[in-house]
Amino acid sequence: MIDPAPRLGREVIAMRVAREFGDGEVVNLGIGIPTLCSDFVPPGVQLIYHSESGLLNCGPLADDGEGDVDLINAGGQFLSPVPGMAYFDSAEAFAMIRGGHIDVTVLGALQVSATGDLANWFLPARGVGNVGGAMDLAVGAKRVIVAMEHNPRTGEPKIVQDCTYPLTGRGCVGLIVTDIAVIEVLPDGGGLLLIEYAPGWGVESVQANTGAELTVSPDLVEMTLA
Amino acid sequence: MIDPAPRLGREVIAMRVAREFGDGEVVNLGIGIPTLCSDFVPPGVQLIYHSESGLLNCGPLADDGEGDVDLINAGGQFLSPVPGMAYFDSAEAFAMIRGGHIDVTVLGALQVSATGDLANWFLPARGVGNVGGAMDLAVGAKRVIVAMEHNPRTGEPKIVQDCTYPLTGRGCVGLIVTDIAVIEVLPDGGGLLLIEYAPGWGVESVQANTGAELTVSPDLVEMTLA
Amino acid sequence: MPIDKTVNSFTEAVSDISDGSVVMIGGFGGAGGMPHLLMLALRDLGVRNLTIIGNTAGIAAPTGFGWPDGVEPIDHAVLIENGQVSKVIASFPVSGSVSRPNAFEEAYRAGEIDLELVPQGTLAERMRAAGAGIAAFYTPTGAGTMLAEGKETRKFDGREYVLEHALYADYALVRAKTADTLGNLAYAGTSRTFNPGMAAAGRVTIAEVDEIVAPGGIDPERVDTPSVYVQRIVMRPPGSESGVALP
Amino acid sequence: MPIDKTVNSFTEAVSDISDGSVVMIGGFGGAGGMPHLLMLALRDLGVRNLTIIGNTAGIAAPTGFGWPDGVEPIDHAVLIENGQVSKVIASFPVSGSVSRPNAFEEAYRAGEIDLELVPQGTLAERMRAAGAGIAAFYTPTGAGTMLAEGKETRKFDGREYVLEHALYADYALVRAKTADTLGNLAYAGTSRTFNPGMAAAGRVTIAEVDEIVAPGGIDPERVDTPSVYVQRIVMRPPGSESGVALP
Repeated sequence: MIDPAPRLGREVIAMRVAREFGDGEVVNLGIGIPTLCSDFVPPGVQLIYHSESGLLNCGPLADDGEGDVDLINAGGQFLSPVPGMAYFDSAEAFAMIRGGHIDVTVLGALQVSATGDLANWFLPARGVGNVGGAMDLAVGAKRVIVAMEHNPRTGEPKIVQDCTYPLTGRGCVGLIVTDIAVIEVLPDGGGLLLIEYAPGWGVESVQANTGAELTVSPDLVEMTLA
Repeated sequence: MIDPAPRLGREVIAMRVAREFGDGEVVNLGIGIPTLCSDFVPPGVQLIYHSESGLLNCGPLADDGEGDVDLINAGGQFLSPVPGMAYFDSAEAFAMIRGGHIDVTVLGALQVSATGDLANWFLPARGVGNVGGAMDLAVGAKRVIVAMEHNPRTGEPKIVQDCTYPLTGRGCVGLIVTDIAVIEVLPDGGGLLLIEYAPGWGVESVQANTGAELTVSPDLVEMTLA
Repeated sequence: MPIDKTVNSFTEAVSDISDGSVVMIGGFGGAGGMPHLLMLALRDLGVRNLTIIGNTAGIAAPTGFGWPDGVEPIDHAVLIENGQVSKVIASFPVSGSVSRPNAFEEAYRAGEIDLELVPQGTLAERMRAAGAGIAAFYTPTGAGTMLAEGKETRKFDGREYVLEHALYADYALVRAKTADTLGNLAYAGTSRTFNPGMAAAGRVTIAEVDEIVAPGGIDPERVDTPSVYVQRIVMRPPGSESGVALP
Repeated sequence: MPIDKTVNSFTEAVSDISDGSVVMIGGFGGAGGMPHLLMLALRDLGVRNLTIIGNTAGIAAPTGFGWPDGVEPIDHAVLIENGQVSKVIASFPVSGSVSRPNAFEEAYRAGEIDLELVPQGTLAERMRAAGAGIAAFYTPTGAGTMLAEGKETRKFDGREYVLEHALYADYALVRAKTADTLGNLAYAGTSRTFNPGMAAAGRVTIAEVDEIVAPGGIDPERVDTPSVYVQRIVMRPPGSESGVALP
């Protein structure tokens, strides 16, 4: 099936995710599209960023050449400081995650299942992978948002009935934001609820690119970023 | 049986215990006679004191009226600071104990058994008691030394075949220093070895005041504090 | 909006604690590190049937533990004497002196209060487990003693360990020296003790502090309790910073 | 005698590490918080069949992770390339880029190195358990995934948890900014990460530091790793404090 309209860019996915953040929330952003979300936080919303590298609160990426090896994010990028930070060790960084003290995490995914299972760490073709903090975030954050392209370049669905890639966590995903749709994962195995589609897309075209059945929300709307 | 000679004072017990400390050791002293040991550390021996109140390294008790409510020992007494201290919380204070990072603890006792079981926290007659950090120290310190009077005022033995008071820990005591003797607890249920007696005392008079059989060390000597 | 967790009064800070709440109370037992004014506000609130969790159950009045001479102690006893407590979880619940019982011991003997006695390190570790999302852990402490009776045990490398469970609270009342408006806390000296563990284990953590500063007012290397663990902060009146001079 | 845990050279600091030792290597993966000179000394020592435990297994060379542009990374790869490592325990062992494998991945594919992959939080918690005398604990992380295969699981309050065990090392090589002669350590910024946990989990902990000060030179409130966890300290040559300029 040919796409009925262009897919959204990575920045637009990040922009849509950023509208989910509530004022004062503690947020952990994964590598890739999730990292971009910090550029689009709505005015009036102050967030506290958490990083597995052992910090709470931080500024934007440091300017080129200004990096300090003692101030990095979980992706190894250099950050700039802000007032009101806290540093701590890995045991504490993950105590915060596992203990339910992170309000929202945004993660990339290889696959998400109809029950919210997440697979995002292991490519079977490679045979070896990095788990990093993904499994901790999947079980620990109060809300897990997946931000990803709806399909890989090869076109097969990433949203599937059951994940075929090794799992990161079971039933942990709450919301999926992609370049063609926004889909809620209903609790207790209630399945997937299509709540928004990208401009020019619709129920059929999103469903055709999805490997699990979508329930259509009575409040279904075209995605806007106003 | 009438005592053959005076029993030693509390300070002398503490003095004898203090000779057990090795240079550089990390030491936790319980309340009572154990606290006195810090007054008798041999010259040339530097110790690091640990307290359950969340500190490593400290000075002597603060002078009257000089106390700071934010610098106390586990007995609630005010301490004076020294250079090279570290403050930490209770989880860390007990991680150090349980994790085997304390070289020696000196504790009081109600009873010690022939296999080194320790009972030092609960008086059945009272019906309610404080466990505090005693059970953690009993299992965690690399070496547990009991410092106590050999018999209570009522005269019955405190060193017994089996404790009748509720236990603090099993098989944890390594050395018993009393006002009439020094007794080693042999490993693996090997029993009690009398290694020193107070001036004017001897094997028979110590044994007569003890509720478990003492093996006599071939190196048995009169206690000296030179 | 700039985050600011300050509440303006001790009364307001504790106003949603209700009958039957489980409340952790910070500190070691003496004056330092104890949330005196939150306890007084909780007493004035009058809610009952509380479970209180702390190192002691209020031992300062009979013993002077950790209090300067001549200062009237304020501790858990204010709640117990007011009949608000139905259960205590503590390691050092009673006075060190048999002849000088505290309010808890009298209520316990009268059958008015239940006690769960927990070794001090296990108490601290159970709080840490709650804060860290660890459901349970195996500790050697207490193995073979009456405090392990009825508990699962298991041998690892030939040594016996006791299974202990995470200990949560509905509210944690903690005491720090300094807070920033985000809720980062720094303690003073040995007044840290149970406060960080309780802050992490409490579903709602309320911090009584000597001073509130803007973000940046606490060195980020010196934050002892990071802001994610703190929901409300409330400042003691000027002049009571020493920990003992109270209004 | 005044306690002084200083040793005078990196060579001496690692000299008793032997074939088959289990060695923790501090840091997160980038330049900060990593004991570069201890790793080089261990390489020069030449002992083999090592198990190394770290967050990564040396990912900086192919990816530049956490290293300034134009600086040649030094990390676990120096040991792996030298054929000294038979097993790795890590959460992030390989390069983030499939097309740029690190030394570990090549050795792993060649069947020369075993891997125990551990979720990052579980890795940190297993070290903390070792340091704290906790034999094992129940964590929700990894439940229902291939990293829980073969492990005991148990439900608490209807949720599945995995039993994970304490993780010890014969030696922990850590990196701090400042040590005092007693062995108290203070770290800088995000270079803390796994260093405190490893310091506590190592039977012999060796700290590579930028500066060594007299007792009192570190604020007692700011000691991140108390001295009981540290057996040896060794100072980097002046001029390499930034973490990257090496002799």
